[in-house]
Amino acid sequence: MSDTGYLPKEKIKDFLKELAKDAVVYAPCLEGDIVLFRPFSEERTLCLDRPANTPPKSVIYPQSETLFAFQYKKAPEDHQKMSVELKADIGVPNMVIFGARPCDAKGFRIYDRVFIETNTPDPYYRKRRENTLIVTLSCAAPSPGCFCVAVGGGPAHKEGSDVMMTELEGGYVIEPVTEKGRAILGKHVIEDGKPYLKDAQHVQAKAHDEVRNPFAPDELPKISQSLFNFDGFWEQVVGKCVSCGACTYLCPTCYCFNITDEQGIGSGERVRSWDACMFFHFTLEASGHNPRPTKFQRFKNRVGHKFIYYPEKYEGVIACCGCGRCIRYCPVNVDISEIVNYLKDTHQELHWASSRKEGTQPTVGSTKDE
Amino acid sequence: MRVGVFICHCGNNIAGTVDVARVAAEMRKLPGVVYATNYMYTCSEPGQEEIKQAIKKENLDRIVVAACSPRMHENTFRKTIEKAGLNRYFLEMANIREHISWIGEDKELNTAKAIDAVKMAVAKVMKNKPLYSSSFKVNKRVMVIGGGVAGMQAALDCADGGLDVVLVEKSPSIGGMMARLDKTFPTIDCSICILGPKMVDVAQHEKIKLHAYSEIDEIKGYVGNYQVKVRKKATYVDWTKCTGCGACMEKCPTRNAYDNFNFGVAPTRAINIPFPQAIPKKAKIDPAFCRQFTKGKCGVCAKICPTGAINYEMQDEIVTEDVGAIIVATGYGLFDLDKFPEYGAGRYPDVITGIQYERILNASGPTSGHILRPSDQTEPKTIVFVSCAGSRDKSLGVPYCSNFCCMYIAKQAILTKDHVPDSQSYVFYMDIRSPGKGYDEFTRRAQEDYGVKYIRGRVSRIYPKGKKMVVRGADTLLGTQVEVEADLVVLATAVVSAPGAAGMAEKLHISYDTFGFYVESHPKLRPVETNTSGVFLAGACQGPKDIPASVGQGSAAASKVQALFSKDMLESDPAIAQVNTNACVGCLKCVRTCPFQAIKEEELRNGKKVAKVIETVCAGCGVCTSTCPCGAIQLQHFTDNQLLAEVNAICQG
Amino acid sequence: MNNAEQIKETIARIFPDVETVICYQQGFDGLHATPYFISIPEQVNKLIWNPLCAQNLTSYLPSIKKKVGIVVKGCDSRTIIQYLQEGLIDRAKVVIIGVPCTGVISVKKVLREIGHQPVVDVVFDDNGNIVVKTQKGEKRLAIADVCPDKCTTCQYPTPLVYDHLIGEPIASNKPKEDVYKDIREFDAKTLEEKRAYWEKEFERCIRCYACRNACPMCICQDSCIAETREPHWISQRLSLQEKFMFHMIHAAHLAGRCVECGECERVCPMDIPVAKLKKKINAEMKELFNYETGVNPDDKPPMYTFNVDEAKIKEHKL
Amino acid sequence: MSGVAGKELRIVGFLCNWCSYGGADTAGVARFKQPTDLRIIRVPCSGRVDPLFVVKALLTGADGVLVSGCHPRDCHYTDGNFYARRRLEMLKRLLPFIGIDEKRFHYTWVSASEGQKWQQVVTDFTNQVHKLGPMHAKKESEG
Amino acid sequence: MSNIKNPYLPELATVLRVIEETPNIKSYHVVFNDPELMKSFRFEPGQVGQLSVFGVGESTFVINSPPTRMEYLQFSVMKAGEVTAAIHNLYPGDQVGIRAPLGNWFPYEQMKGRNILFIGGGIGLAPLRTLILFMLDNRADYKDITIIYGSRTPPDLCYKDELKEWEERSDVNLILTVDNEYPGWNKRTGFVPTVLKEVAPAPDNTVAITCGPPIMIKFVLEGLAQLKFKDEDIITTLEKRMKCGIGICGRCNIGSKYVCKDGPVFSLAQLKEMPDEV
Repeated sequence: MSDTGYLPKEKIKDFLKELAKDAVVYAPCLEGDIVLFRPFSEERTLCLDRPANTPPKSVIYPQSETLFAFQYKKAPEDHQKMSVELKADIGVPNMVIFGARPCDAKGFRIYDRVFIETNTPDPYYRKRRENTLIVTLSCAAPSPGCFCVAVGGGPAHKEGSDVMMTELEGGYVIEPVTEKGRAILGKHVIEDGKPYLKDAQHVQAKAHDEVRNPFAPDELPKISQSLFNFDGFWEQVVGKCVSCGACTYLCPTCYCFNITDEQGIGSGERVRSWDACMFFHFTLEASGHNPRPTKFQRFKNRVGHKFIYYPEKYEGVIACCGCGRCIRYCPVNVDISEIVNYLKDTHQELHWASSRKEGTQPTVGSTKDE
Repeated sequence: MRVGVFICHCGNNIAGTVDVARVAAEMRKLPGVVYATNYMYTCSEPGQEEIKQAIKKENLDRIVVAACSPRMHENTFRKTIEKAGLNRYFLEMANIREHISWIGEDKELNTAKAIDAVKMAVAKVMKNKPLYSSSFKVNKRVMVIGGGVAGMQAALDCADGGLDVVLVEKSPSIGGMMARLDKTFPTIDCSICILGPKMVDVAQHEKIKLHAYSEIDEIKGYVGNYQVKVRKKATYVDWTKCTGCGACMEKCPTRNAYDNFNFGVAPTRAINIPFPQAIPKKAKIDPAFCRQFTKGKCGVCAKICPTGAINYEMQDEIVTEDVGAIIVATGYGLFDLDKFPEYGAGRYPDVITGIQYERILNASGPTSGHILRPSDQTEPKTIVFVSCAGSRDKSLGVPYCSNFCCMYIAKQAILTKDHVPDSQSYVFYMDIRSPGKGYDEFTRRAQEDYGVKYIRGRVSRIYPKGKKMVVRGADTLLGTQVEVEADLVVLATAVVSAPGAAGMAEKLHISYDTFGFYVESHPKLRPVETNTSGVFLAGACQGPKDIPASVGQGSAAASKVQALFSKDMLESDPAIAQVNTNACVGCLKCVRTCPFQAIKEEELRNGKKVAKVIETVCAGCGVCTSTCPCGAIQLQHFTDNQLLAEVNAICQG
Repeated sequence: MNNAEQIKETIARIFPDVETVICYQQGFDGLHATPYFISIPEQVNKLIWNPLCAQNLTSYLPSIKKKVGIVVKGCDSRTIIQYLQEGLIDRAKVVIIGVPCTGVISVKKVLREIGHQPVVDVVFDDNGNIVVKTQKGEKRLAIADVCPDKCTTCQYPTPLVYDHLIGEPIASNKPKEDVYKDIREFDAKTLEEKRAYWEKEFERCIRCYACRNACPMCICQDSCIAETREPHWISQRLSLQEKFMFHMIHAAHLAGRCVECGECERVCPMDIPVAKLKKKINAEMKELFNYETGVNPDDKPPMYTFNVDEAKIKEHKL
Repeated sequence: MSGVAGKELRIVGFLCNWCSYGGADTAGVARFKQPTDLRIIRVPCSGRVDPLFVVKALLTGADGVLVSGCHPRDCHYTDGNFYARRRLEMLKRLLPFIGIDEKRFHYTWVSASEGQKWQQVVTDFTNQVHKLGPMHAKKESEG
Repeated sequence: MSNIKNPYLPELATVLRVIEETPNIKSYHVVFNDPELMKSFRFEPGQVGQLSVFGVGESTFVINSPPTRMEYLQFSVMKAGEVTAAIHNLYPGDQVGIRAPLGNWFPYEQMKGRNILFIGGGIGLAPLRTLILFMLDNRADYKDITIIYGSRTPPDLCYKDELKEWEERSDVNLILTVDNEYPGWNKRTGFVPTVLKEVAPAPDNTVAITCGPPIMIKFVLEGLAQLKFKDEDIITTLEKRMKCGIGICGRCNIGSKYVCKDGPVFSLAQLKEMPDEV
C-alpha cells in the first residue's frame, strides 16, 4: 500500500463507523443552522462543506473538567478528626477528531507547547492529546474572515494533524502526517490514493492562493512596540468591543482557564474551566484591585499574547491560527487581523494620535472605566 | 470552622416524635461540625450553661440550636453564645418543634426532616458573618398621637416620668370618645367628671406640649430620632388671644353647622367651642358653614370678639417635632347608619346610634339630658336597643365583636329607666358578652332590677308606622317572630378603625389588619409594641376596647417608652442591607424599591456612583437584595449565599 | 433607505456640540456593518446606512460620560426610552439622530440562504431586495424574507424619541396582535416539548456571555452574578443546569426591561434563541400590567413598583 | 439526599419571618398535622425572595417550591409582599414556558394567626406536587 | 501516568498552629501529612505556595518561614476574599492542600557580601521575613542588614515577637514606624517612604528589597531612585491573582512574564521592561 489513501465519498459513513469501533469519533455535524463537533452517530448529519462554528478544542481541552474530587472524611471513632481524600481520575477513551480544519489542528500545536512541552506538563491535556487522532480536512476555499496564510498556516497546513484529507469530486485523498495517522491507511474502506495525489495538491495550492493575507507582503506580522503601548490606539480600535468571551471561546488557540472549587456538602470537585481574558473578572483580585480593569487593557493583552508574548516564548510562533472565527462571530465585528495590520505599521502613531481631538479623553469607556 | 450542634428534646415535645439522638449522630458526621449533642431542655439554665461550656471546651465558633421556633428563643440563645464570647450572629436555629415534631406523626419521617432542617442550619451558619451593631443617641422626647383617654394616659404617665411629651389631637379638643359619654359602666359614674380633671392635668402639665386640631403630615427617621411634620389646621381664631368666652358662638348667625362632637344630634354654630369642658377651650370656625367663607361676607364674630382673635386669613401651619418614640392612640370609628338599608339606612330620625344616644342622655348634650326623640322632641316610652349592628357580621366585613356594646346597651337601658321611669326598654342581642370585673352583674341588674327585656335574636327590619318605629325580629329562644312598636331605636353600631387609620399606619410604617386596626408585635407577649421599633400602640386603634383597657394600654405604652428612654444610646440592628461598592453599578434600582427610603446615592472618591444604605433607617426587609441584579446589596444575615447554602443543603445535600 | 447623506450632514452639524457620534461603517465583509465612533466630523465619510445596520448602538450609551450623538432606528429608540425610565442616561447628553426603518437584515438568515459562502459583494436594490454575490453566483433575496424576527412584527419603524429625524416618519403596517403570536404558539406546546426544546438549545451554550454583554439592558456587565462567588449562583461546571440557570438569571433580570431589540439572539455564536424567554416575560408584563417596555419615558418598570390592588393578579388556588 | 426515598418529595418553602413563619409556628402549636415533605427557609420578608431562588431550587433538585408571605397590606415592611407578588407572578407565568409545570410552584399569603390555613396550604400543595410526581428522577442519568 | 507529577494535585497538609498577627492577619504553621515529603521538601526564600481549602479554593502565599527552618512551613494570610476568609476559619488539626514551591526566589547568592536594606509595609513584611531569617541564619555571608518596617498602627505590625528580637540584636538595624501617633507608641511615626528618606541609607554596595501595598512601593521606588539606588539593586516581589501557578492559565502575566512562574521576584530593572499592568 502506498503512502496515500483515498476515501470515496459514498463510503465516508462506513469509514466513520469503522473508526468508531475503538474510539469516540467527533465529527462536524449540522445542528440547526450551525456546525458543531459531536460524537458521530448515524442520526447526525455530517457537515464538511464549511468549518464548524466552534473548533474541536473542547475534545482535548474540555470547557470544564474535574481536576480532582475531594471528600472530607470523619474518623468513625472521633468526629473531631477530619481527613481529606483527593481523587484525580484521568481516564480518557480513544478519540478521533474527524473533519477538523488545518487551522483547528494547528491550534493544538499552540497548546502542546504550553501544556506538554514544559517542565510541568498538564496530565489532563496530555492524556487526551495522546489518545486523540486528528483527521483534518484541508480547505478548498476560504471562509469569511479567515487568514491562515498570514500567520504561518495555510488551507492544507499539516501541523497538528495526524492525517490530512483533501476533497476531490468523488472522494477524499488521505495523506498521513504522523505515524499515528499512518494506521488509518489500513482501514477497510481506504483505497489507494496515489493516483489522486496530484489533483489533491493542485486543490491545495489553489486554495492557498485564495486565502487573504491582511499582512501582505510580510510573511509574518511584526508589531510596533510603540504603537502597541500607545493607549490611544486601543481606545480607538476596540471602543466597540463589548468585552464578551465569544472570540476567546471560539478560538482554537485561546487556552486561558480558571480553577474553582465547586462544592456540595462535604465533598466536591476542583474544576478547571475555560476563562476569557476579555472578562473583567479574569484578573479581578480579592482586594477589588484589577490590573486590567478596562477592555482596552484586556484586548491589548489578548493581541499581545497571541502576537508578541507567545512568539517571544516559542521561537516566533504566533498564537493565532487565522481561522477567522473571532471575526465572523464577534457581536460587533472587531477584526483582529485589521488591528494587527495597523499595529505592524510603525508610522501610524501620529495618525492615531491626531484622529483624536486635542486633550480629549476617550469617550467610549469600558464597562468598568474608572 | 468548628460548629457545635445542640438538639433539644423539649421534654417529650420534640423527643416524642423525633429521634434526637440520631439527629445528633448524623450531625457529627458533617464536616465542620465538631460537636453535636442532645439535651432535655436546651433553653433551661443548665441547657444554656452546657452550650457555654461546650463553646469554651470544644473551641466552638458557630452554634446551631435545633429546638423550638426561633421566634420563640432565638434571642435567648443569641445572648447565651454572646456570653460565651461568640458574636450573636454565629447562631442559627432549626425549628424542629413547631415545624416538625408537633405536626408530623411518623417518627421516621420526622427524624429525616429534622436532620435536613439541622443540616440547613449548619450550612447557613457556616456562611454567617459576625455582625456588630452601632449605637446612636436617643432623643428622649415622645409624641402621642391622639388625645383620647388612652393617649392622655400615655402622655401623663410619660410626662410624670419626666419626659417631654408632644400630644397631637386631630379634633379641636382632647377627650376623645370618653368625653362624649354620659356615664360609664358598670359604676355609672359621670364620664366627663372623671375625665375632665385628667384633661386639665394634660393642659397644665409643663412637660406636655399640646397640638390640638392638628394632623400628622409626614414621619421620617427611626427609633430614637423621628422627625414628625405636624399640620396645625387653620382655626381662623388666634388661640393665643381667644379666651373661650363663647360670645362669638352665641352671636354666630349660622345655626345649622354640623356638630361633630354631638355626632349631628343637633346642629351647632359655624364658630363654636365643641363642649363646655373642652381643652383647649378655644373657638374655631367651620369654613364649610361660616358665611364669611361660603358667602364672602358676615364678620359677626370678628366684630363681637373682645380680644380680636378672629382671623379669616389664617392658613394651616406646619411644625416639625423631633421625637425619639411615638405612641399611637388614634382610637376608633363607628359604622355609619347608612350601612343598614334594612334599618332605614339613616333615613328615620328616630333610629339613632349608641353614641348619639349618649349625647341625648348627657346633661351637657343638646337636649340637656332630657331624653327627647329627634323627630318630634317627645319623650320616648318604648325604646329598642339593637346590639351587633354590624358587628360579627361577615357580610358587612366586620366579623369581630365590637367588645363593649353589650355593656353600654345595658347602661343606656338602665339610664333610660332612671330618666323615664315609665319607659320600657327592649334589647335585641346575639350573645351577651360581659366578661369584665362587675360586668355580668351589671347586665343582670338591667334585666332584673330595671325590667329591660332582652330578646335573643337578630332584627330583620325596622320601618315606621305612624309615629312609631316597628322593629321586627326573631326571638330565637322562643322560635317566634317578634315585633316591637318603639318610639326610639338605638343601634349599637360596630366599632371600626378610625377614619384614615391605614394612611396613618403607612406614615408610621406599622402594619394594620384587614379592618384597619394596627397590628401589635405579638398578640400576647408584646401587645403595645409594633414591628417598627419606637412606635407603640395604646387604646382602640389596635382593636375595640373599653375605657379601663385603653387606660391600661396607655400606661403600658408609656412604660415601654420609659424603658426605651432609660438608655442614652440605642443599638442598631446590624442585620441590614450592605453595599459592596466594588460590585455596585449604581443603577439605583434598590433606591426605587426600598420601602423605607433607606438607600441613597453616594459618590465614591473615585467618582463612581453607588448606592448607600442609611443604617439607622434600613429595616432589614431585603427587598433591595432581591432587586439588585448584580448582588451588590446584600441583606446581612440573609445574603444570597446564605440562602443559597440552605437551598443547596435541601436540593443537593 | 437612501438616507446616508442626510445622516452625514446631520452629524456634521451636531459637532462640536457632541464629542462623539456613534453610527455604522462597513464591517469585515460586504454582509456586515460595524459600530463606528466618530470623534471628528471628517471621519463621517466612512459612515454607511443600509439594512446591514442591524446592531442596536444604544448599548454603548450608559458607559459614555461625554455628550454623544447616536444614530437610532425605531426599535433602538425603545432602549433609550427604557434608559430614561430607569435613569441610566442623561437625556441632555445624547443627541439622537432618528432614522425610520423598513427592516434590517439578519446575517444568519442570509448566510443560510447562500449556503454560508464567503460573500464577494452585497447590493441593495430599490425594491426591498438584497443581492448577495458569492463565488458560486448571485442571490437576490427579499429583505422581508431575511430580516430578523423582530422586524416581522415591528410596531415602531419610526423612532419614538429623537432630536433629528432623517426622512419622513413611517407608520407600522404590522398587526399589533401578531407581536406575541410566536410566544403564544410556543406556549401551546406540551411541557415536555418545551422542556426538551430548551434543554437542546441551552446545551449548546458556551457561556461566552455575548448575549449578556451585547444586551443594552444588562447593566451589571462586569458585576454579573453569573461570574461571581459572592454571591455564588452558578458554578463553573459545564452542566446543562448551570447554563439553564444563567439564561434564567438573564431573563429574570430583564423582566419588564427587555426592549426586544434582539441583540442577544443576533450575537449568539451558538444560535440559541435567547430572546424568546424575555419576549415571553414581556408578553406577560403586557397582560398583567399593560406595560410595554421602552415606549413611554414616564412609565415605571413594573418590577420596581406595585399597586396595592393588582387588577390582574389573582390569588392562586391550590 | 433530602426527602425520604419513596415517601417524600423535595419541597422547599420560603416563609417570611413575621407572618407565614409565624403561621407555621401557630399551626405547630395547635398540632395541626401536615405532610412532612416541606423544608422551610426563613426569610425576613417575601420581598426578599428573589424568583431566582425558586428557579435554582427547581433546577437543582426540588420537586416543588412554596413561597408564603404576609397578606397584602399586612406586610411587616409595608410593601415587601407587593413586590413579591409581582415578581412571583411573573415567575409563575414563565415556568411553563421553560417546561416546568407551574403547579410545582405556589405562592400565597398566610398570617401568623392562620395556623389552620397554613395546614391547608401545606397539605394541598404537597398533594399537588405528589400528583405531579418527582421532577428530577428521569433526569438522573443525564450529566 | 503516575510517573509524572500532576501539577494541579495539592499535597495534603495539616495546620499545626495559628498565630494571630494583627486584627486581620493570621500566620499558619503547616506540615505535610507525609513525613517523608516533609523531610525531602526543599524551597528557596521568596518562593510561593498555593494553599488550598478544599471546597473554597486556592490562594497564593509566600512561604515566609526560611528554608533553614524546616519544622513547618509558615504562611501569613490577610483576610480579603473568599479563600483568605476560609483560611481564617482554620484551626490546628484542619486539613489543607499545598502546591509548592512555585515561582522564582530572591537572588540571595548575588547578595552575599553586600549591605541589605529591607523596606516593608504591613503584610508586605511576610516575603521579606523568609529572606531576613534566612540571612540571619547565614549572618556571616552578608554585611549590614537594615530593616525599615511600618504599618498603619502598632497593632497592625506583623511578627511582633520577631521584631522585638531583631530590635535587640546588634547585627540588625530595625527601624519601625507607624502612620500616626498612637497611645503608647514611642518610636517613629510617618509613612515608610518618608522614613526611608529620613534614614537615607547609602546605596553603595547595597541591595534594597521592598514589599508592601502598591502605593507604598510606588513612593519607596521613587525614594530609592532619589537615594541613587540602581534599578538592578532594587528588588521587589509581586502579588497577583494566580490560579494554575505554573504559567499557563493566563491571569498573572505582565506582558510575557508570568508572575507565578517567572516571578514573583523581580528587580526594578526587569519591571521597567514590562508593561504597566501591575
